[in-house]
Amino acid sequence: MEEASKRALVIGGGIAGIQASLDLADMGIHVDLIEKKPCIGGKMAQLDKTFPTNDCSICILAPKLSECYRNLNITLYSYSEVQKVEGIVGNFSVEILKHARYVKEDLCINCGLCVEKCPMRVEDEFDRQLRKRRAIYMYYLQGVPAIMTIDKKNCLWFTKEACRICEKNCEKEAIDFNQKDELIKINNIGSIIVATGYNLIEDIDNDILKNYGYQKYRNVVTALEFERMLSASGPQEGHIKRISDGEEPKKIAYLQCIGSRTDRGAKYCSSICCMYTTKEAMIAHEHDNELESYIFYIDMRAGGKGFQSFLRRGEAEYDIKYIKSKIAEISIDKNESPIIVYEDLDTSEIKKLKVDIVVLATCIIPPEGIVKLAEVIGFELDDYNFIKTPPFSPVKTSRDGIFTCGCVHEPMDIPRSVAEGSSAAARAAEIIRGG
Amino acid sequence: MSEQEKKEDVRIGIFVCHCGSNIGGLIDCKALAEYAKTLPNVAHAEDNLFTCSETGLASIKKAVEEHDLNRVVVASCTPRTHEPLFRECISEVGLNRYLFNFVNIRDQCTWVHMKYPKEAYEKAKDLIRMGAYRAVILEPLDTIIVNVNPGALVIGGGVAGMHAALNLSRQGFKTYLIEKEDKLGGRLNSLYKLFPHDIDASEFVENIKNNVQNAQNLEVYTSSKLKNIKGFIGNYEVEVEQDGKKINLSVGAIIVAVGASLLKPNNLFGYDGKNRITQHELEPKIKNNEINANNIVMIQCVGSRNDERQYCSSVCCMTALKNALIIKEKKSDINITILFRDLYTPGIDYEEYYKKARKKGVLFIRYGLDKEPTVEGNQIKVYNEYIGEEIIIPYDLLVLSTPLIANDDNKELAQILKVPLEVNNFFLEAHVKLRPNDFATDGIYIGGSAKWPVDITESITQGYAAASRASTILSHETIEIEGATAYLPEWNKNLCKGCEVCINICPYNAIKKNEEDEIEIIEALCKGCGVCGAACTKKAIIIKHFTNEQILAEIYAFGGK
Amino acid sequence: MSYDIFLGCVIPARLPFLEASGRKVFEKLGIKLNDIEGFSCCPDPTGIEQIDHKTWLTMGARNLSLSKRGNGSIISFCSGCVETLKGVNYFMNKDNKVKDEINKILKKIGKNYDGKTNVKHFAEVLYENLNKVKENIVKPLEGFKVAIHYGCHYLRPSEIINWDDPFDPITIDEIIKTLGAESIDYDLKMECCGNPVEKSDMDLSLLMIDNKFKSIQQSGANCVALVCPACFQQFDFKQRELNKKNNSNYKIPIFYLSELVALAFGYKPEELGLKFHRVQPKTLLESLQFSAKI
Amino acid sequence: MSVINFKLRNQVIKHNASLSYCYQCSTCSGGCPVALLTQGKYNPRKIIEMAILGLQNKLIKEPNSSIWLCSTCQKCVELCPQKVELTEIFTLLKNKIFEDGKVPEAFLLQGQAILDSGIAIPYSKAIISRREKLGLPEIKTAPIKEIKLLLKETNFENKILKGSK
Repeated sequence: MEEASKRALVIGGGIAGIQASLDLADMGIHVDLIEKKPCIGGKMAQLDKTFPTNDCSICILAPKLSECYRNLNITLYSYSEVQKVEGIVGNFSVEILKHARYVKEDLCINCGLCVEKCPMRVEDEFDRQLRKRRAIYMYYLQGVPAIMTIDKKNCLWFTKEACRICEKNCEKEAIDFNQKDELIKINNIGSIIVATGYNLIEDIDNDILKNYGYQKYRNVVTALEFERMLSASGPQEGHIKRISDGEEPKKIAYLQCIGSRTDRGAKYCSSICCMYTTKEAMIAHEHDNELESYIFYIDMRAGGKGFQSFLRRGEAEYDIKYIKSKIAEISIDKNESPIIVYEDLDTSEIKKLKVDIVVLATCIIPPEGIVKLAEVIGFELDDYNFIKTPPFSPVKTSRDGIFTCGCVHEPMDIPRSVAEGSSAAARAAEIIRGG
Repeated sequence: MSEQEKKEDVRIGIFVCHCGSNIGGLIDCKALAEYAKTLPNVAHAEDNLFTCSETGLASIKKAVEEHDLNRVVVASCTPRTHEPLFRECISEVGLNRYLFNFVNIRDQCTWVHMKYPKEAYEKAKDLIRMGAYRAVILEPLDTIIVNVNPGALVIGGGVAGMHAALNLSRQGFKTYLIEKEDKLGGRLNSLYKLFPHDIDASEFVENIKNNVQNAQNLEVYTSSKLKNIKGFIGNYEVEVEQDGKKINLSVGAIIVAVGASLLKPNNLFGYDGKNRITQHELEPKIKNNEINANNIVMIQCVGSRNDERQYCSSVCCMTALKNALIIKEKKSDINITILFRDLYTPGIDYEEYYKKARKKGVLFIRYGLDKEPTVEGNQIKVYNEYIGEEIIIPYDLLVLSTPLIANDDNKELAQILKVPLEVNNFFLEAHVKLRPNDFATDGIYIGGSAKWPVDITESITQGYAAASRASTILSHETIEIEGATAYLPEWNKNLCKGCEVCINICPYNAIKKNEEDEIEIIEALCKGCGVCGAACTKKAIIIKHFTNEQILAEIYAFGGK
Repeated sequence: MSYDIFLGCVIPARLPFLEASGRKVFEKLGIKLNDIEGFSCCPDPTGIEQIDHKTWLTMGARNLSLSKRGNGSIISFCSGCVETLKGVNYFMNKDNKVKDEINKILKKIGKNYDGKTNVKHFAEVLYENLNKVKENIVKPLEGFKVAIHYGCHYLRPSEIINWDDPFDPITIDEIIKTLGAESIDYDLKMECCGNPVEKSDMDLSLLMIDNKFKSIQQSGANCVALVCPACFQQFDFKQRELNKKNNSNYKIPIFYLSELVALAFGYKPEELGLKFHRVQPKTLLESLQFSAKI
Repeated sequence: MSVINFKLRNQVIKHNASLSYCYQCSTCSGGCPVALLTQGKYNPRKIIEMAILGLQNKLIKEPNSSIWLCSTCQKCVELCPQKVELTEIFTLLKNKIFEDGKVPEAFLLQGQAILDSGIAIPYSKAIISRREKLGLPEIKTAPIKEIKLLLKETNFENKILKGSK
C-alpha cells in the first residue's frame, strides 16, 4: 500500500474544526482548514458568554483563532468551499473553490477606511440582522483572517457599475474588482474531517415560530439574536434594549424547545438550550440586578459537568424562575410587550404573564449545504440530514477516512464539540500515520 | 549586567484592551492609554477594542517596529488564557518572549469592582503603573528544551482507556495500558445490552478486547496499580505494581481513564437487593430471564441531584429506559412505571429512545425533590404534581437508578499524579470549556467517567480525545517548556546552608541534592510556582521572571506614587 | 358542476333564511345543488359524537352512502356537518376494521358505504371558484368592515378538515376582500364562540361570546361574517341575552357568508330573509346604501 | 389518594395510542380558551394525566366531570407537540360516561330527539311555512324506522334509556 500522505483536510472553522486542526497541526500533520464564511470562529464567535463558567466566549476563542492563523502546519482557506473529492482513504485529492473577496489578502491591513466610506447599508448576518453593515466589511470585529471582504451581491460596483469609493480610499491599494473565484486542488490528503456545524430553525422558512409571533412582534427574539444583544461587540453594545422602543427590559421570558422535541418540527432534543438559556438569564441579570427572568421548560436537561450547580445558582443568585410549562402562543399589548399564557402546575391555574422581551430557544438543525457536501464527499446522512455515525463510533462517517465532529452530526455543547474535535483528529492521525 | 537594565534604553509599549465592554464598558480605556503615556520609559501607548484579535496583534507588531519598543505591556483580561498568545506575538517581531508583562485589569479589576467604576479606574491606573515599572527590569529568558519519550501510559482499561490506548498504539506510540481489575472492560463487563442500539455488551467488549490484544505497540497490565511517578512532560518514570511485583515504565505522556463507580443505595427506598434492587443488579436478571414481576417501578435520581450530591449522573435515564424497553420486549404486558424528575435524553437517538419507551407503554410520573416517593410495603406512594395529589402504585419489583460516583481511590491517584479533583472527587480538567481532556499539568490527560459521568459513546469520544491531546506531545522529538523557573545561581550557592526547606516544600519534586550535597533544581520539573524562593531563608533561590527586584519594583510603583 | 346538498338540522329547521341565501349564491354561480331524500342528522360532532362515537360513525356513514348523483360529492352550509362527514370519512378510511364494523351495521338496513364520498364546506367551494364569484359581483360591499369568525370546525382538526391553516387561515378573508368588503383583524379572531359548551355551562358559553364581542367592538368592525349555524346562533341570539344580563348594548349585525355574497351579487335584503336575524342589520345596510326594505 | 389503574390506562391507549406520548408539557392547558376562562377548572392536561394513570373514579365515576366543558374547538389537538389526539381521547372517555349513564341532560335530550325523529331539531309548523315563504323546497328526512334500527344496533337506544333513568 502506498504510504499515506501527511496532510489532513478539515472542513469548517467553528470550535470543533478548530480543535481538530490545532491537534493535528500540533502532531506535526499539515492541515488544510476550509471555512465557507469570510472568517473562522463559527457560532461560538457569536456568543456572548459560555456556560457553565460564564467565560467571555470570544475572549477564550480568540487565542485559538490566532493559533489557527499562525500555526505553520495549518493552511487556512477562508471564504472557500469544497467542490470535489476524489480518491480513497489515505489518499484523497480535493478541489476547493475560493471565493473572490475582491480584496488582496496580502495587502489589506484591516484599517477600516474602506468600510467608513462605503455608502451601502446591508443587513449584518453575523449580528443576526440586528444591525447594518457595509458592502465591504469585516465579517466580525475579531475575525480571523482580519481581512475585508466585498459582498458582491450588494456592492454598487457589481450591481450598478458605480462607486468604487473603497478603491479610491484604500491606501494599500488592496481592492481588486477583477479578482476571480479560484479553484485550488490539494493532493495527498490522508483523511478528511467534516465539522460544518449547524443552523437554527429560524434560518429556514417554517411555521413553528409563527405561533410565537417571531418576526411579527419585535420584542420576540431568538436566543442567538439575544446573544448578540448581550454581546459587548454586538448591535446594542452590551446594553440590553427592547427592539421596539429601546427601553431596558425588566422582565424576560425564555421559552424552551421551540421547534424541538415535537412532532411538528424536529423530534430530537436540541441538547444545549436548557443551559444556554440559564446562562443568558444570568448575564441579563448582571446587566440589571432587578431584572426578572422566567424560563419555561419541559425537562431541564443539565447532565454536564457543573450544570446542576449552575441551575441552582441561577435560581438562588440570579432570581431565575423555572416554570415547567410549554407555551402555546404569544400575543402582545399596546406597548408591544409580549403576553404569555401558561399553566402554573402548582396550582393548575392559567396565568398571564406580561414581559418585556421573549427569547426563543430555537432548535438546532443541520447546516445549510450538508446535502450537497454529503454527495460531494460521499457519506450518509440520517433522517434529519445530520451526518450519520455508526453505533459507538462517534466521529466516524459511513465513508472510510472521513470523520466528523461537532453539531453537524448531532446537537451538542462546546466541551463535547471540543472533545470530538480532538477525537476526530486522533482518528485522522491513525490513518495518516498508517495505523 | 544586561543592557536592558539601563533605563535610557528601555522603550515600553502599553496596550490597553477594552475587551469589548468587559473593561471598556466600565472604565475609560482611552484615558488609561493616555495615562500610560505619562509613565517613565513608555515610548508608546494605545487602546484597542480587542488586543487579542488579529487586528490587535498586528497593531502590537506595528508599534514594536515603528517605535522601536523593547518591552510590551498588555493591560487586559488574564494571563491564564492570553499570555502565551502575546508572548508569541512579540517573539514574532524579534523580542524575547519574556519581555512581555501582563497587567490584569479585567478579572482582577473591572469584573470584581463592577459596581465601582471610579475606583476601578483608579485601580487600573495603579496596576498599569506597576506593570510598567516591572517591565523596565524584565529580563530575556530562554525556554528549556527537553527530549520526549514517544511512549504513553493509559491508566484504566475500561472503554475510554482501551480506545485511547488503541489509538495511540495505532499512531505508532509505544503504549502501556494498566487496569486494576484482573481483566479489561471496566463496567462494560457487568452490563447486558447497551443503549441506544441495544447492542450486546459482552460482544461489544470482547471485540474491543480482541483489538487491544492484537494491537502492536500495546502492552496490557491487568491487576495493576500506579504506585509512583517521577519526571515531567515527555519524560515520566512510572512505577506500576502488578500482583505485588514492581514494573518500571518510561513514557512521555499519561492518560487517566479510571472511570467511576456506582452508588450503593443503602438506606434508600428500602433497598434490600431482593425485590428492591439497583438498575445494575437488574441487568443480569433480565439477561438470565429472571424477571417474574408484573408491576415494576423504577425510581430515578436515587442519591443524586440532591443537596448531598448535586449533579445529574446523565446515564441513568437512558439505562432505565433501556432496561424497561428490553423487559417490555420480552413480555409486553408487564407494567413498568418510571418515576423521574427531569428526563435526561438529549440529542437525536436518546430522545427517540425515550419516545420508543412511551410507545411501548412505559408509564412516566414526575416527582419533585421536595416530595420524594415513599415505599410502603408492596406499594409506592408518589405525589403527582400533574394532578396535585398522591398516587399509589403497586409494585413487585422496585428498581433504583443510582448515580455514578467518583472512585474511592481517585484521591490517591490524584496525589501521585499531582492533579486536582473537583468537589465530588471527579478529576478536574484544565478548562471546562476549551480543554475538556487536558489537565492543567502538561503531559497528563483525562477522558471518560473519571472526569464526569458519561455514557459509552462519549467515553469513546473522550478516550480518543485524550489520545489526541497526548499525541500532540508524543509526536515531537523535543518540546519547549517554560523558562520562568526557580534558579540557584552560581553566585548564590554560598548563601545556601543546605536546610532543605525548598526540597520539602516543592510540590513538583523539582529540587534535590546532588552528589556534592548541593541543592539542584531540575528546571524541566519546575513550574515556577515560587514557593521555594519565598521559603528560602537565605534568599539564595531566585525565581526567574518573578525576581525580588521585579516584584519590589511593582510594590514601589504602587506605594511610591 | 354539481353537489348533493347536505342541509343538516339547524339551518333548514331553525335558520332557513341562511339556506335561502346559500341556494341563491350557488344558483348564480351555476353550481347545481341536488336535493337528496333521506338524510338524517349528520350527527352533531359536539353532541352525539361526544356521547357515542359508534352511533356517530354509523349515522354519518349512512348519510354519506346516500350521495350518488353528484358523483359522490356533498356540499354543506354547516361547519358541524362538514366536520362530521369529513371525520367519518377519515376514521373509516384510516382503519379497515372500523369500516367493516360500520358496514356490518349498515347492512342491516341494506346499505354500504365505501368511504369515497367527497365532502366540501360551501366556503371551500366559494374559495375554489373565487374568479366566478368576482365575475358575478354587481354591488361591491364597500363600507362593510367585517370581523370574520372562522369558527373551530371549519378549520380543525386540520388532519380531518384538510383545508386552510388551522391557526392562520386566509380563505374567508380572501372571499370577503373579493366582495369589496374590508376584513378587520381583532384579538380574539381565532377564539371559539362558545356555542358547544352551552350544553354543559351556559354562563361559560355566554362569557366566551361576550369576550368575542368586546374584542370585535374594539376593532372597529361594523359587522360579523361567519360560516356555521351554531356560531350564527351564538352570535345572533346571545347579544340580547348579554345585554339583558350585563347591561351591555351589543347591536352587531351578524351575516352568514352566503348572505354577504348574495348582497354583492345584487340580491335584495328582503329576498334573503334578513329580517329574520335577531340583530337587525337594517341600520347598517341603510348607511351603506343598501335597500332599506328588509 | 388514587390507585393507578393499568386496565383503564391500557384500554385508552389501545383505543388511541397517542395518549402514551403525552409528556405533560401543558401546551394544551396554556392554549385552551376554556381553561383560561374557568381558571383551570377545566384542564385538558389534567384530564389526560388522569387517563394516563387510568384514574377510573375521577374520569368516569365522578358526576359533573369537568370533561363536559370541552368546547371541542380542537386547539389543543393542533398545538400538541406530541400530536396527542386529546379531543378523541376525551370523546372516548365521555362515551364511557354515557355507557355509565352519567351525561349532562342536554346531551340526552339531543340523543332522544335523534332517537325519535332521526334529526336533532324537528320541523315546526311555523318553520315549514317560513320555508315556503322563502321559496325553499320541502325536506324529506330519513325514514325513522331505518334510523331506529341502526340505533338499536349501536346500542344507542339502551344507553339513552339508561341515562334517562
